[in-house]
Amino acid sequence: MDLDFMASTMLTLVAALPMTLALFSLSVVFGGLLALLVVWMRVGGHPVARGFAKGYIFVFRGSPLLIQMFLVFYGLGQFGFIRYSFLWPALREPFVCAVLSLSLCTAGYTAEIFRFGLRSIPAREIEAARAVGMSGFLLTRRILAPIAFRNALPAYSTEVMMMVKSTALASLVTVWEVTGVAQRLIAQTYRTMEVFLCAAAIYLVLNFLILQLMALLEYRLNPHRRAAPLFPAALQ
Amino acid sequence: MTILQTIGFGPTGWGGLLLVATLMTLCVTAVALVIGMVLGTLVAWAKLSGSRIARSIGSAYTTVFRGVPELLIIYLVYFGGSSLVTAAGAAFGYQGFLGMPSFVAGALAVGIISGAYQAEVYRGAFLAIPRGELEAAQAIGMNRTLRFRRIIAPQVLRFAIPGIGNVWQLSLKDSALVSVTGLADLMRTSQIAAGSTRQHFLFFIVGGCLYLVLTSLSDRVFNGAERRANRSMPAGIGQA
Amino acid sequence: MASAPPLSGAPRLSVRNITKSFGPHQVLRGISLDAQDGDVISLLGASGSGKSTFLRCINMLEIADAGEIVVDGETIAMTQRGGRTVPADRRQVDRMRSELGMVFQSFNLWSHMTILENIIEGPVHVLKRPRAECIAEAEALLVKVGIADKRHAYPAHLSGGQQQRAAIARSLAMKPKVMLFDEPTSALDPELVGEVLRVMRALAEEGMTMLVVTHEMSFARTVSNRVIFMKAGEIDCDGPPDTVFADGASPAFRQFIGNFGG
Amino acid sequence: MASAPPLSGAPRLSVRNITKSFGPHQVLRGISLDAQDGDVISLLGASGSGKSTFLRCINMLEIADAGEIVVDGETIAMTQRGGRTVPADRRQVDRMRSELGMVFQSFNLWSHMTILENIIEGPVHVLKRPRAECIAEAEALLVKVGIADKRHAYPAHLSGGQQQRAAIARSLAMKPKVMLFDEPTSALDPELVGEVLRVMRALAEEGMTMLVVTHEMSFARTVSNRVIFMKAGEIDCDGPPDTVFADGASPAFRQFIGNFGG
Amino acid sequence: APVAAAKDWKTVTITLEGAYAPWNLTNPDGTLGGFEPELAKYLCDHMKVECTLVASDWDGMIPALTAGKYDVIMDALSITEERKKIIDFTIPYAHTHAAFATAKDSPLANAAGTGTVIKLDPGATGKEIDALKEAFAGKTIGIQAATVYSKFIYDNFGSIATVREYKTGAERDLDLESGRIDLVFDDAVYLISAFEKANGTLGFTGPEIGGTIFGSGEGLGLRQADTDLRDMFNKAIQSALDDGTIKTLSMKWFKTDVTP
Ligand SMILES: Nc1ncnc2c1ncn2[C@@H]1O[C@H](COP(=O)(O)OP(=O)(O)OP(=O)(O)O)[C@@H](O)[C@H]1O
Ligand SMILES: Nc1ncnc2c1ncn2[C@@H]1O[C@H](COP(=O)(O)OP(=O)(O)OP(=O)(O)O)[C@@H](O)[C@H]1O
Ligand SMILES: [Mg+2]
Ligand SMILES: [Mg+2]
Repeated sequence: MDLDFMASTMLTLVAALPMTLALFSLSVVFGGLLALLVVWMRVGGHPVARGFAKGYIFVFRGSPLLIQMFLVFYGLGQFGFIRYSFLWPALREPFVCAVLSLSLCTAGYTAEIFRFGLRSIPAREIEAARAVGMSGFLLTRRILAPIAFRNALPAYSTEVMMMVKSTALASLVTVWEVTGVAQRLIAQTYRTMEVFLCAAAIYLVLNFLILQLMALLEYRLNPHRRAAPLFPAALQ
Repeated sequence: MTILQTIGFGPTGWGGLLLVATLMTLCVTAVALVIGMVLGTLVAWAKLSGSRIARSIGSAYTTVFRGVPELLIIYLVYFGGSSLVTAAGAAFGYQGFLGMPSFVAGALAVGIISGAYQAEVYRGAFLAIPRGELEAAQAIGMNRTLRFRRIIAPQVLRFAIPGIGNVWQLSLKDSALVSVTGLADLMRTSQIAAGSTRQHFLFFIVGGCLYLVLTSLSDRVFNGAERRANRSMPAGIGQA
Repeated sequence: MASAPPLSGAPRLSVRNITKSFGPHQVLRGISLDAQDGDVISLLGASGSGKSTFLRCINMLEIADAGEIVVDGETIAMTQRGGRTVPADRRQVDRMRSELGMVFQSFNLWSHMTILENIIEGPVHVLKRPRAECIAEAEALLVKVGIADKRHAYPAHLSGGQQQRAAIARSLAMKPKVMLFDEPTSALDPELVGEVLRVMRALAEEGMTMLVVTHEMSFARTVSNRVIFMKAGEIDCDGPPDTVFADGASPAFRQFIGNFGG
Repeated sequence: MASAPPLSGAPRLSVRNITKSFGPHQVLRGISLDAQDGDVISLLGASGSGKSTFLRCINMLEIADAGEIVVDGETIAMTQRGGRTVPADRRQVDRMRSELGMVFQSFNLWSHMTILENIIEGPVHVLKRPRAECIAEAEALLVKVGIADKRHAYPAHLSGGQQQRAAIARSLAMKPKVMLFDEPTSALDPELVGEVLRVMRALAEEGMTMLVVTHEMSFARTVSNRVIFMKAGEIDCDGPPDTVFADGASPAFRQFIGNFGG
Repeated sequence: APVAAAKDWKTVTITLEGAYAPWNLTNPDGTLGGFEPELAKYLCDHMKVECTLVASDWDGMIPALTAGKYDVIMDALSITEERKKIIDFTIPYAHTHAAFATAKDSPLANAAGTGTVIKLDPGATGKEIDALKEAFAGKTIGIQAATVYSKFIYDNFGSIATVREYKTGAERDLDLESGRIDLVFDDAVYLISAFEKANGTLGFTGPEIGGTIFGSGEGLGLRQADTDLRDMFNKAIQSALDDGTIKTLSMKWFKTDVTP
């Protein structure tokens, strides 16, 4: 193995890391917010909203991100009315489109994950909350959301790791993040395995860190599920 | 040529190829799901076991195979696996490339990845079983296998069905990457058709719709299974 | 905790002709009840006779198929939607529920909160009272029910009796006008039963209205001023304990208590 | 259900000097107990005194920190692994458990099975007896505890008392030699309490050994032949009911029962 | 791979993408067509070996070649020094010019030199290029990533225009149509076929650029160990050049002569 080549490859790839991180963090934030909206419509009482949310989840969870991104970036540009609308200055930008389609896609998945989280709340604990007069937003904020989030956390950390890898598709729309740069290097040098191993190492480290953070969060949020009691005499 | 001709089944239509590719995607994903179930169960069991070594192996597995881009894993399985097979062939005097069949390599690679995701699903589902019910099983003297078979597995399955549905979706799309092994799956066939006819939008939309057809079929299966599995539970929020 | 009396002597809580079925199985067959301030009503009945379901219907955790619930002279408005009876005004139900305390048969503590957090949850977030004040009151309640040392423990780490007492404290912290107790002493030892009954008697003296599902005949006899015996979803006998426990009561009730004490 | 007596008059169940802590909190401080065939031992004690924990230690759902458990003269072998005490032979524990029945304070029915399935699960799969035979026996047990009509219902759709009776039936279906009951009548009405106590008395007459955590003093007095009163993780008094309930018992016990009946 | 010189080549597996019209493409019935498959048939007949053409994904092509799954890549590979470190190339069987293209109604259309051909050597620039720099200042130029053209564009236009790199030419052309970019720079034969699709709304602007500046053309890629196979192909290609086959195929598929 050619160490010099690996080192220079690594440097080139790391230079693209900020782009990957920017895509990732923006789409996790926007995707998360969008998912909250979608899940709210999905479990809420309104039939039209529920139908819309079902359709949204179906389309964005069911089709490949590659196709979604292609259609968002290249497809929207085909329509004159979009090209002449006030949105075009934003949609013209590849980065905006990449974040947009990553967020749209992850929102579909995340909405499903949050819904499973809601589903696994023990019915008895919801009843207890209703019995003290909670409902609507208060019930959601104090009981449903905290429990659902705890339940959803393992699946959500998986989704977040997926997001890191999904950013790789952004090179399709000329946003050159780590994988795109790696593929470009391969096309120049034809050294597929070496370049991909470097890229994989970067993703692995990134995802490992994310996983540790998520595990820490999970541990912090779940003292009640741990075997040992957390109330030493010192607390009293 | 009209759109219908282009995507239809006539001599100038891509319908036939797309249909075969859809079936290919379905097959790769289904085989991968089964491989992933076996691996996922083992890894989940390792991660939940008392042995520290087993736990670390399990964590390493889920971290690596969820953390590394899927494409690389497919490369490694396909080319790494092929080198092994070729080397074995050479040992028996066969000259030249033997390799793993593309389908086997693709399904195996996607299955290994799917196993990492399924392991997490099963682990979560196991943790959702009320402790008391496990204790009750212990208390009547069920041994570990029996407990697993009669109490844990049915309940894990019940809690895991939505998660498995999710993994199925992921695998469906991961299977798009196996085209590097030369397999003509749905994604690659759409791209070939788009590249050959220069009708990118048409074929991307058709490809996307075929994925949605697969999704809606599988959703139906998983929703049915979920409803069956949950009939013993009080209704909660957000039920399908 | 004595609160303003309801308008013009209307009963604090009034339930009219409630029915409820689960599938083909009719659990409640038309139950009516009026409770005035300071009433302590014992609800007796065989297992499966619909006592828990009745309490759950009162604060609308189950929606009754028919019938009316009136709190402080205010009828809970119901409406038909999609072929099902549902409350017309969600806010009215919330307000009503925050005035009705409920102690569940299976406790239903929030598993992700400590005992103290369980108790202050309602006062702080539903009644929007200052947190410090609520904590002080919660601590006092915890002392009263004898689990002050468990204030920072999670429900999963408590014994059955400790959970039950936490559940009682959680309801009392809301300072409700009416309390619905579903077997509040089932997991308690006699000493604690005595303790809890003493607390309940004190509440009754302060004028709180209580509806208590119980299997403690001594409670029914000595603390409550009215005993209702349910049988197969109907009220079989209803009256002051002296009358009901006297030989004049229904044969079913005599059989029910006949076995008391094995 | 009378089973072969253990070797040479050794006690059916013998517990020696069990201790158990949760974190800093020592729950059991050295408890010993011998139970012969046909012994019915009532375990009394305040809430949180460690009764449930003691039962759970006996069939090893909690692993005691120290001490020995002997069933039919056979000591459960323990060993140290990774700094923790664990059973040396899992199969021995499983075998022992299938001979000890347990009724949990919180029932712990399997939520994915109907009541009938819950009951035949052990006999069919652990004892490997013919299914048809087990179903017939289970039906008989269901009639005995009065919930035959619920045989095809799931636990989530039962009332508290119905769940408790299902849990009792599930344990009895295993025909254990020793039964550990954790408050088996807490959710039952007096009529059913009487019913269940009658069942237990019959079992006692057939020679079954029983350890019953209970708050029913009448049970302790009339059915059991021995009463143990636990206090803060230790045995405070121990003896036949007449002696223990007599004035001679410890002051703590007198205080404990003093409040009985409010 | 341990396959080596000792082998006498009776069968050869050639891989191509099958989605790069008109170089190579897939017909709706699944068969392969285009310039390269037809040339491959000639070459194999000439060498008297049996060839199998297999379509495969570009991403896996190089590792599959080195692992021994295929023997030859025929996918419009440009011959460069960098790539020669990993695989071997035959002599070129095509050599195309490069050119800028833009919308016909764009103010950039018909820049100086449109319709002419200039030849440049590596590192060289000319007054024609300077004229283009002036005309294209401040515009956005789309190129396909990792092609031989990207260095040329970055060197000459990187400082005065915005360069945007696309994974494939097709996507870039869509963006030219939607107006996200003003110009594209690519292989002239490729562009001619793209113009066909665009219903005549696109056209060349500025001169076509030839010469050795973009390397020595497109060749077949092989494993470095298979020198005998390379020599066989070299002879066959030479013969195809000599007897005019390449020119004929080129006119058929590209409507222009790409003979190196
Ligand atoms: N898993 C656990 N973690 C920490 N503490 C525990 C745990 N289980 C029980 N405890 C504590 O151990 C003590 C004894 O509990 P146990 O359940 O044995 O009481 P008990 O005598 O059965 O009481 P009750 O009559 O209320 O059921 C209690 O103070 C309880 O808080
Ligand atoms: N969600 C439900 N679905 C179907 N049946 C139910 C449901 N909840 C209760 N039931 C049935 O309704 C009847 C009354 O139940 P309920 O819980 O009101 O009884 P209870 O009087 O409280 O009994 P207990 O004293 O045992 O708690 C029971 O026969 C029970 O099986
Ligand atoms: Mg009840
Ligand atoms: Mg207990």
